[in-house]
Amino acid sequence: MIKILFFAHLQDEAGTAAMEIDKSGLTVGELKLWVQENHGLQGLTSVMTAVNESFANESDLIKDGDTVAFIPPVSGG
Amino acid sequence: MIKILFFAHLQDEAGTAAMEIDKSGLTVGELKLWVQENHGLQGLTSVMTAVNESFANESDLIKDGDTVAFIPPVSGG
Amino acid sequence: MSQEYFEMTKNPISADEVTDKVARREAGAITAFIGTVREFTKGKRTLHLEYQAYEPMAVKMLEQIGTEIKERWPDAITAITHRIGKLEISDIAVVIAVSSPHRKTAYEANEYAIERIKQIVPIWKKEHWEDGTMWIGDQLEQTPYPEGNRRKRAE
Amino acid sequence: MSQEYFEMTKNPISADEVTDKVARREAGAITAFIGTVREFTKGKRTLHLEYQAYEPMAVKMLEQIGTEIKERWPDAITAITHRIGKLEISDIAVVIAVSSPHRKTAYEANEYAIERIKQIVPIWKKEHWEDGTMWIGDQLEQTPYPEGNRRKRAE
Repeated sequence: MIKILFFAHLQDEAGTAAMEIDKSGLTVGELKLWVQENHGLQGLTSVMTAVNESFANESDLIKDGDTVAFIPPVSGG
Repeated sequence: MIKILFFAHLQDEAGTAAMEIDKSGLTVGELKLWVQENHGLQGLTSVMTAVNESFANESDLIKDGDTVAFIPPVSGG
Repeated sequence: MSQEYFEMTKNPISADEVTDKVARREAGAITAFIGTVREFTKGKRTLHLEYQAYEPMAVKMLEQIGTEIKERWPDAITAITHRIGKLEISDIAVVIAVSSPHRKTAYEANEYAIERIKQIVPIWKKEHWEDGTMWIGDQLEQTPYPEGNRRKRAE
Repeated sequence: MSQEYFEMTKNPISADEVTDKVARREAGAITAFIGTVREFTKGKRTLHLEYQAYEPMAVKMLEQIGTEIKERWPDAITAITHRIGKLEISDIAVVIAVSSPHRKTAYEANEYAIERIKQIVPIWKKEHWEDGTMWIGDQLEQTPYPEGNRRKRAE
Protein backbone atom coordinates (compact mmCIF):
# COMPACT_ATOMS: atom_id res chain seq x y z
CA MET A 1 0.00 0.00 0.00
CA ILE A 2 1.03 3.56 -0.69
CA LYS A 3 -0.36 6.46 1.32
CA ILE A 4 -1.05 9.65 -0.64
CA LEU A 5 -1.49 13.08 0.96
CA PHE A 6 -3.14 16.15 -0.57
CA PHE A 7 -2.81 19.75 0.60
CA ALA A 8 -4.26 23.18 -0.16
CA HIS A 9 -6.22 23.34 -3.44
CA LEU A 10 -5.29 19.73 -4.26
CA GLN A 11 -7.11 18.65 -1.11
CA ASP A 12 -10.18 20.57 -2.22
CA GLU A 13 -10.01 19.05 -5.71
CA ALA A 14 -9.41 15.51 -4.49
CA GLY A 15 -12.11 15.92 -1.86
CA THR A 16 -9.89 14.20 0.67
CA ALA A 17 -6.71 14.83 2.62
CA ALA A 18 -5.37 11.31 2.25
CA MET A 19 -5.95 8.02 0.52
CA GLU A 20 -4.32 4.64 0.25
CA ILE A 21 -3.76 2.84 -3.01
CA ASP A 22 -2.51 -0.61 -3.79
CA LYS A 23 0.02 0.13 -6.50
CA SER A 24 3.71 -0.54 -6.48
CA GLY A 25 6.72 -0.31 -8.72
CA LEU A 26 5.73 3.18 -9.95
CA THR A 27 8.00 6.17 -10.21
CA VAL A 28 6.88 9.49 -8.76
CA GLY A 29 6.11 10.73 -12.26
CA GLU A 30 4.05 7.66 -13.08
CA LEU A 31 2.09 7.94 -9.84
CA LYS A 32 1.29 11.57 -10.64
CA LEU A 33 -0.14 10.57 -14.02
CA TRP A 34 -2.16 7.77 -12.43
CA VAL A 35 -3.61 10.09 -9.78
CA GLN A 36 -4.45 12.74 -12.39
CA GLU A 37 -6.30 10.24 -14.51
CA ASN A 38 -8.09 8.39 -11.74
CA HIS A 39 -8.91 11.17 -9.28
CA GLY A 40 -9.72 14.13 -11.44
CA LEU A 41 -6.70 16.23 -10.46
CA GLN A 42 -5.32 18.52 -13.09
CA GLY A 43 -1.89 19.93 -13.48
CA LEU A 44 0.11 17.84 -11.04
CA THR A 45 3.06 18.43 -13.33
CA SER A 46 3.92 21.73 -11.62
CA VAL A 47 3.56 20.19 -8.20
CA MET A 48 6.53 18.91 -6.17
CA THR A 49 6.39 15.55 -4.50
CA ALA A 50 7.67 14.40 -1.13
CA VAL A 51 8.26 10.76 -0.33
CA ASN A 52 8.40 10.05 3.39
CA GLU A 53 8.71 13.78 4.15
CA SER A 54 11.63 14.48 1.82
CA PHE A 55 11.43 16.07 -1.61
CA ALA A 56 11.68 13.45 -4.36
CA ASN A 57 12.53 13.44 -8.06
CA GLU A 58 10.10 12.41 -10.79
CA SER A 59 12.18 9.30 -11.48
CA ASP A 60 12.34 8.06 -7.86
CA LEU A 61 10.74 4.67 -7.33
CA ILE A 62 7.93 4.39 -4.79
CA LYS A 63 8.08 1.39 -2.46
CA ASP A 64 5.33 -0.38 -0.60
CA GLY A 65 4.62 1.46 2.67
CA ASP A 66 5.82 4.84 1.42
CA THR A 67 3.92 8.05 2.14
CA VAL A 68 3.72 10.27 -0.92
CA ALA A 69 2.68 13.92 -0.51
CA PHE A 70 1.93 16.28 -3.37
CA ILE A 71 3.33 19.70 -2.51
CA PRO A 72 1.85 22.58 -4.48
CA PRO A 73 3.85 25.82 -4.50
CA VAL A 74 4.11 26.85 -0.86
CA SER A 75 2.97 30.14 0.65
CA GLY A 76 4.05 30.17 4.28
CA GLY A 77 5.90 32.95 6.03
CA MET B 1 26.73 82.73 30.48
CA ILE B 2 27.42 79.61 28.43
CA LYS B 3 26.73 76.16 29.79
CA ILE B 4 29.25 73.47 28.83
CA LEU B 5 28.55 69.72 29.08
CA PHE B 6 31.12 66.92 29.16
CA PHE B 7 30.48 63.23 28.50
CA ALA B 8 32.31 59.91 28.65
CA HIS B 9 36.11 60.26 28.96
CA LEU B 10 35.86 64.05 28.67
CA GLN B 11 33.76 64.08 31.83
CA ASP B 12 36.43 62.04 33.62
CA GLU B 13 39.17 64.37 32.37
CA ALA B 14 37.32 67.57 33.19
CA GLY B 15 36.31 66.16 36.56
CA THR B 16 32.81 67.50 36.06
CA ALA B 17 29.73 66.88 33.92
CA ALA B 18 28.92 70.56 33.42
CA MET B 19 30.22 74.04 34.00
CA GLU B 20 29.19 77.60 33.26
CA ILE B 21 31.54 80.17 31.83
CA ASP B 22 31.14 83.87 31.24
CA LYS B 23 32.46 84.18 27.71
CA SER B 24 30.66 85.36 24.65
CA GLY B 25 31.32 86.10 21.02
CA LEU B 26 33.33 82.90 20.56
CA THR B 27 32.98 80.42 17.75
CA VAL B 28 32.71 76.73 18.54
CA GLY B 29 36.34 76.27 17.45
CA GLU B 30 37.53 79.12 19.68
CA LEU B 31 35.61 77.79 22.67
CA LYS B 32 37.23 74.37 22.18
CA LEU B 33 40.69 75.94 22.27
CA TRP B 34 39.80 77.95 25.35
CA VAL B 35 38.48 74.88 27.20
CA GLN B 36 41.54 72.86 26.22
CA GLU B 37 43.89 75.51 27.56
CA ASN B 38 41.97 76.34 30.72
CA HIS B 39 40.63 72.95 31.79
CA GLY B 40 43.34 70.51 30.89
CA LEU B 41 41.42 68.70 28.17
CA GLN B 42 43.47 67.37 25.31
CA GLY B 43 42.45 66.60 21.78
CA LEU B 44 39.07 68.31 21.56
CA THR B 45 39.85 68.76 17.87
CA SER B 46 38.48 65.28 17.06
CA VAL B 47 35.37 65.84 19.13
CA MET B 48 32.06 67.01 17.68
CA THR B 49 30.12 69.81 19.28
CA ALA B 50 26.41 70.29 19.84
CA VAL B 51 24.90 73.69 20.51
CA ASN B 52 21.45 73.49 22.11
CA GLU B 53 21.22 69.78 21.27
CA SER B 54 22.03 70.10 17.58
CA PHE B 55 25.37 69.34 15.94
CA ALA B 56 27.28 72.56 15.20
CA ASN B 57 30.14 73.60 12.93
CA GLU B 58 33.49 74.87 14.16
CA SER B 59 32.68 78.33 12.79
CA ASP B 60 29.23 78.67 14.44
CA LEU B 61 29.00 81.58 16.87
CA ILE B 62 28.00 80.82 20.46
CA LYS B 63 25.43 83.14 22.00
CA ASP B 64 24.79 84.00 25.61
CA GLY B 65 22.51 81.37 27.17
CA ASP B 66 23.57 78.58 24.79
CA THR B 67 24.31 75.07 25.99
CA VAL B 68 27.41 73.63 24.37
CA ALA B 69 28.07 69.90 24.59
CA PHE B 70 31.26 68.19 23.52
CA ILE B 71 30.40 64.91 21.84
CA PRO B 72 33.25 62.40 21.64
CA PRO B 73 32.81 59.58 19.11
CA VAL B 74 29.67 57.75 20.14
CA SER B 75 29.35 54.06 20.98
CA GLY B 76 25.69 53.31 21.56
CA GLY B 77 23.71 50.47 20.00
CA MET C 1 9.20 25.48 28.76
CA SER C 2 9.79 23.79 25.44
CA GLN C 3 13.20 24.35 23.93
CA GLU C 4 12.38 23.23 20.42
CA TYR C 5 14.09 25.62 18.02
CA PHE C 6 11.81 24.83 15.07
CA GLU C 7 8.12 24.58 15.75
CA MET C 8 4.69 24.58 14.20
CA THR C 9 1.89 25.71 16.50
CA LYS C 10 -1.85 26.26 16.49
CA ASN C 11 -1.54 28.89 19.24
CA PRO C 12 -0.64 32.59 19.19
CA ILE C 13 3.11 33.18 18.95
CA SER C 14 5.06 35.38 21.36
CA ALA C 15 8.03 37.01 19.65
CA ASP C 16 9.83 37.32 22.99
CA GLU C 17 9.57 33.58 23.57
CA VAL C 18 11.22 32.84 20.24
CA THR C 19 14.01 35.40 20.68
CA ASP C 20 14.64 34.13 24.21
CA LYS C 21 15.55 30.74 22.74
CA VAL C 22 18.52 32.19 20.84
CA ALA C 23 19.72 34.66 23.50
CA ARG C 24 23.13 33.78 24.95
CA ARG C 25 26.23 35.34 26.50
CA GLU C 26 28.14 35.19 23.20
CA ALA C 27 25.45 37.10 21.31
CA GLY C 28 25.69 40.83 20.74
CA ALA C 29 22.86 40.91 18.24
CA ILE C 30 19.50 39.21 17.90
CA THR C 31 17.31 39.89 14.89
CA ALA C 32 13.68 38.94 14.79
CA PHE C 33 11.38 38.78 11.80
CA ILE C 34 7.71 38.88 12.71
CA GLY C 35 5.39 38.06 9.85
CA THR C 36 1.90 39.39 10.47
CA VAL C 37 -1.40 39.13 8.63
CA ARG C 38 -1.78 42.24 6.48
CA GLU C 39 -5.23 43.63 5.80
CA PHE C 40 -4.69 44.83 2.23
CA THR C 41 -2.73 43.17 -0.57
CA LYS C 42 -2.73 45.07 -3.85
CA GLY C 43 -5.88 46.89 -2.81
CA LYS C 44 -7.78 43.73 -1.92
CA ARG C 45 -9.04 43.40 1.63
CA THR C 46 -8.31 40.24 3.57
CA LEU C 47 -10.87 39.27 6.23
CA HIS C 48 -8.75 36.52 7.71
CA LEU C 49 -6.31 33.81 6.69
CA GLU C 50 -6.02 30.11 7.11
CA TYR C 51 -2.66 28.33 7.15
CA GLN C 52 -2.38 24.62 6.47
CA ALA C 53 0.83 22.62 6.74
CA TYR C 54 2.25 19.19 6.19
CA GLU C 55 3.37 19.42 9.78
CA PRO C 56 6.07 16.78 10.26
CA MET C 57 7.73 17.72 6.97
CA ALA C 58 7.39 21.44 7.71
CA VAL C 59 9.30 20.96 10.97
CA LYS C 60 11.98 18.99 9.11
CA MET C 61 12.31 21.73 6.51
CA LEU C 62 12.57 24.42 9.19
CA GLU C 63 15.33 22.35 10.78
CA GLN C 64 17.02 22.08 7.40
CA ILE C 65 16.98 25.89 7.09
CA GLY C 66 18.65 26.02 10.51
CA THR C 67 21.33 23.63 9.25
CA GLU C 68 21.88 25.66 6.09
CA ILE C 69 22.32 28.80 8.19
CA LYS C 70 24.78 27.04 10.48
CA GLU C 71 26.86 26.07 7.44
CA ARG C 72 26.90 29.59 5.98
CA TRP C 73 27.11 31.53 9.24
CA PRO C 74 28.67 29.21 11.86
CA ASP C 75 28.26 31.86 14.59
CA ALA C 76 24.49 32.10 14.13
CA ILE C 77 21.79 30.33 16.13
CA THR C 78 18.28 30.24 14.68
CA ALA C 79 14.79 29.57 16.04
CA ILE C 80 11.61 29.62 13.97
CA THR C 81 7.98 29.20 15.00
CA HIS C 82 5.20 29.16 12.39
CA ARG C 83 1.53 29.21 13.24
CA ILE C 84 -1.22 27.30 11.43
CA GLY C 85 -5.00 27.44 11.52
CA LYS C 86 -7.16 30.55 11.35
CA LEU C 87 -5.40 33.89 11.76
CA GLU C 88 -6.95 37.34 12.06
CA ILE C 89 -5.53 40.63 10.75
CA SER C 90 -2.33 41.59 12.64
CA ASP C 91 -1.91 38.09 14.09
CA ILE C 92 1.63 36.76 13.98
CA ALA C 93 2.08 34.00 11.39
CA VAL C 94 5.81 33.41 11.82
CA VAL C 95 8.68 34.53 14.01
CA ILE C 96 12.30 33.99 12.98
CA ALA C 97 14.98 34.80 15.55
CA VAL C 98 18.71 34.72 14.87
CA SER C 99 21.44 35.51 17.35
CA SER C 100 25.07 36.13 16.55
CA PRO C 101 28.08 37.85 18.08
CA HIS C 102 27.87 40.45 15.29
CA ARG C 103 24.88 42.16 13.77
CA LYS C 104 25.62 41.75 10.06
CA THR C 105 25.30 37.97 10.35
CA ALA C 106 22.09 38.27 12.35
CA TYR C 107 20.44 40.37 9.61
CA GLU C 108 21.69 38.28 6.70
CA ALA C 109 20.84 34.90 8.20
CA ASN C 110 17.40 36.11 9.22
CA GLU C 111 16.54 37.31 5.73
CA TYR C 112 17.90 34.06 4.29
CA ALA C 113 15.54 32.12 6.57
CA ILE C 114 12.37 33.87 5.40
CA GLU C 115 13.36 33.48 1.75
CA ARG C 116 13.91 29.75 2.27
CA ILE C 117 10.62 29.36 4.14
CA LYS C 118 8.90 30.71 1.06
CA GLN C 119 10.69 28.13 -1.08
CA ILE C 120 10.80 24.80 0.72
CA VAL C 121 8.54 24.66 3.78
CA PRO C 122 5.21 22.91 3.05
CA ILE C 123 2.83 25.53 4.43
CA TRP C 124 -0.05 27.02 2.48
CA LYS C 125 -2.07 30.15 2.99
CA LYS C 126 -5.76 30.46 2.14
CA GLU C 127 -6.99 34.02 1.76
CA HIS C 128 -10.54 34.80 2.87
CA TRP C 129 -11.94 37.88 1.15
CA GLU C 130 -15.40 39.42 1.12
CA ASP C 131 -16.01 37.82 -2.27
CA GLY C 132 -14.46 34.41 -1.82
CA THR C 133 -11.46 32.38 -0.84
CA MET C 134 -8.27 31.23 -2.54
CA TRP C 135 -5.26 29.09 -1.80
CA ILE C 136 -2.23 31.26 -2.52
CA GLY C 137 0.25 29.26 -4.42
CA ASP C 138 3.35 30.83 -5.79
CA GLN C 139 6.37 30.46 -3.56
CA LEU C 140 7.49 34.01 -4.04
CA GLU C 141 4.03 35.51 -4.41
CA GLN C 142 4.90 36.90 -7.79
CA THR C 143 2.28 35.04 -9.79
CA PRO C 144 -0.71 34.44 -7.54
CA TYR C 145 -3.51 32.41 -9.05
CA PRO C 146 -5.78 34.64 -11.05
CA GLU C 147 -9.08 33.41 -9.65
CA GLY C 148 -11.01 31.03 -7.44
CA ASN C 149 -9.50 27.75 -6.41
CA ARG C 150 -7.64 27.12 -9.63
CA ARG C 151 -4.03 26.20 -9.24
CA LYS C 152 -1.27 27.34 -11.52
CA ARG C 153 -1.13 25.31 -14.70
CA ALA C 154 2.16 24.02 -15.90
CA GLU C 155 3.22 24.29 -19.47
CA MET D 1 1.16 52.83 28.30
CA SER D 2 3.59 55.28 26.81
CA GLN D 3 3.40 55.61 23.04
CA GLU D 4 6.71 57.38 22.57
CA TYR D 5 8.37 55.88 19.52
CA PHE D 6 11.88 57.02 20.47
CA GLU D 7 12.93 56.55 24.06
CA MET D 8 15.86 56.43 26.43
CA THR D 9 15.27 54.39 29.57
CA LYS D 10 17.09 53.32 32.73
CA ASN D 11 14.91 50.19 32.99
CA PRO D 12 15.09 46.78 31.31
CA ILE D 13 13.66 46.81 27.78
CA SER D 14 10.99 44.40 26.54
CA ALA D 15 11.37 43.68 22.84
CA ASP D 16 7.67 42.85 22.57
CA GLU D 17 6.75 46.27 23.93
CA VAL D 18 8.81 48.01 21.25
CA THR D 19 7.52 45.85 18.39
CA ASP D 20 3.93 46.33 19.62
CA LYS D 21 4.32 50.07 18.99
CA VAL D 22 4.85 49.56 15.26
CA ALA D 23 2.34 46.73 14.72
CA ARG D 24 -0.62 47.74 12.55
CA ARG D 25 -3.15 46.34 10.10
CA GLU D 26 -1.15 47.55 7.10
CA ALA D 27 2.01 45.75 8.22
CA GLY D 28 2.93 42.34 6.90
CA ALA D 29 6.45 42.43 8.31
CA ILE D 30 8.03 43.64 11.50
CA THR D 31 11.76 43.39 12.02
CA ALA D 32 13.36 43.78 15.40
CA PHE D 33 17.01 44.31 16.21
CA ILE D 34 17.88 43.47 19.79
CA GLY D 35 21.35 44.59 20.82
CA THR D 36 22.58 42.66 23.84
CA VAL D 37 25.66 42.89 26.04
CA ARG D 38 28.18 40.37 24.74
CA GLU D 39 30.57 38.68 27.17
CA PHE D 40 33.63 38.46 24.93
CA THR D 41 34.97 40.99 22.44
CA LYS D 42 38.13 39.94 20.64
CA GLY D 43 38.91 37.48 23.41
CA LYS D 44 38.55 40.04 26.18
CA ARG D 45 35.93 39.34 28.84
CA THR D 46 33.43 42.02 29.74
CA LEU D 47 32.13 41.96 33.32
CA HIS D 48 29.45 44.55 32.73
CA LEU D 49 28.83 47.75 30.80
CA GLU D 50 27.78 51.25 31.58
CA TYR D 51 25.96 53.43 29.06
CA GLN D 52 25.87 57.19 29.40
CA ALA D 53 23.87 59.52 27.17
CA TYR D 54 23.20 63.16 26.51
CA GLU D 55 19.57 62.25 26.96
CA PRO D 56 17.51 65.05 25.40
CA MET D 57 19.79 65.19 22.37
CA ALA D 58 19.85 61.39 22.10
CA VAL D 59 16.05 61.33 21.89
CA LYS D 60 16.17 64.05 19.22
CA MET D 61 18.71 62.10 17.19
CA LEU D 62 16.64 58.90 17.44
CA GLU D 63 13.68 60.91 16.18
CA GLN D 64 15.83 62.21 13.35
CA ILE D 65 16.69 58.63 12.36
CA GLY D 66 12.95 57.93 12.29
CA THR D 67 12.48 60.92 9.98
CA GLU D 68 15.31 59.80 7.70
CA ILE D 69 13.74 56.35 7.45
CA LYS D 70 10.34 57.86 6.65
CA GLU D 71 11.93 59.81 3.80
CA ARG D 72 13.73 56.80 2.33
CA TRP D 73 11.04 54.20 3.04
CA PRO D 74 7.68 56.03 3.30
CA ASP D 75 5.87 52.78 4.19
CA ALA D 76 8.02 52.10 7.24
CA ILE D 77 7.23 52.92 10.86
CA THR D 78 10.08 52.85 13.36
CA ALA D 79 10.38 52.65 17.14
CA ILE D 80 13.66 52.64 19.06
CA THR D 81 14.34 52.26 22.78
CA HIS D 82 17.88 52.52 24.15
CA ARG D 83 18.82 51.73 27.71
CA ILE D 84 21.38 53.60 29.81
CA GLY D 85 23.05 52.90 33.15
CA LYS D 86 24.65 49.66 34.24
CA LEU D 87 23.98 46.60 32.08
CA GLU D 88 24.94 42.99 32.75
CA ILE D 89 25.92 40.35 30.18
CA SER D 90 22.94 39.44 27.94
CA ASP D 91 20.96 42.51 29.00
CA ILE D 92 19.24 44.34 26.15
CA ALA D 93 20.91 47.66 25.33
CA VAL D 94 18.75 48.66 22.38
CA VAL D 95 15.67 47.49 20.49
CA ILE D 96 14.85 48.77 17.01
CA ALA D 97 11.49 47.78 15.55
CA VAL D 98 10.38 48.56 11.99
CA SER D 99 7.06 47.61 10.45
CA SER D 100 6.22 47.74 6.79
CA PRO D 101 3.76 46.18 4.37
CA HIS D 102 6.68 44.30 2.79
CA ARG D 103 9.63 42.58 4.38
CA LYS D 104 12.51 43.96 2.29
CA THR D 105 11.84 47.47 3.57
CA ALA D 106 11.58 46.25 7.15
CA TYR D 107 15.02 44.63 6.97
CA GLU D 108 16.72 47.51 5.15
CA ALA D 109 15.29 50.27 7.32
CA ASN D 110 16.13 48.36 10.49
CA GLU D 111 19.77 47.92 9.50
CA TYR D 112 19.93 51.58 8.47
CA ALA D 113 18.73 52.56 11.95
CA ILE D 114 21.45 50.68 13.83
CA GLU D 115 24.15 52.08 11.54
CA ARG D 116 22.89 55.62 12.15
CA ILE D 117 22.69 55.08 15.91
CA LYS D 118 26.39 54.26 15.83
CA GLN D 119 27.06 57.51 13.96
CA ILE D 120 24.94 60.29 15.40
CA VAL D 121 23.26 59.38 18.69
CA PRO D 122 25.14 60.76 21.74
CA ILE D 123 25.41 57.56 23.79
CA TRP D 124 28.67 56.20 25.14
CA LYS D 125 29.61 52.76 26.39
CA LYS D 126 32.08 52.14 29.20
CA GLU D 127 33.49 48.63 29.30
CA HIS D 128 34.25 47.11 32.68
CA TRP D 129 36.85 44.33 32.48
CA GLU D 130 38.68 42.38 35.15
CA ASP D 131 41.71 44.64 34.67
CA GLY D 132 40.10 48.04 34.30
CA THR D 133 37.56 50.19 32.54
CA MET D 134 37.45 52.15 29.30
CA TRP D 135 35.10 54.46 27.45
CA ILE D 136 34.69 53.00 23.97
CA GLY D 137 34.96 55.76 21.50
CA ASP D 138 35.03 55.04 17.84
CA GLN D 139 31.64 55.32 16.17
CA LEU D 140 32.08 52.14 14.22
CA GLU D 141 34.18 50.34 16.82
CA GLN D 142 36.96 49.86 14.37
CA THR D 143 39.63 51.78 16.24
CA PRO D 144 38.93 51.48 19.94
CA TYR D 145 41.22 53.40 22.23
CA PRO D 146 44.37 51.46 22.87
CA GLU D 147 44.42 51.83 26.63
CA GLY D 148 42.93 53.30 29.80
CA ASN D 149 40.82 56.40 29.55
CA ARG D 150 42.72 58.01 26.72
CA ARG D 151 40.63 59.29 23.88
CA LYS D 152 41.65 59.09 20.26
CA ARG D 153 44.09 61.83 19.33
CA ALA D 154 43.51 63.90 16.28
CA GLU D 155 46.36 64.79 14.06
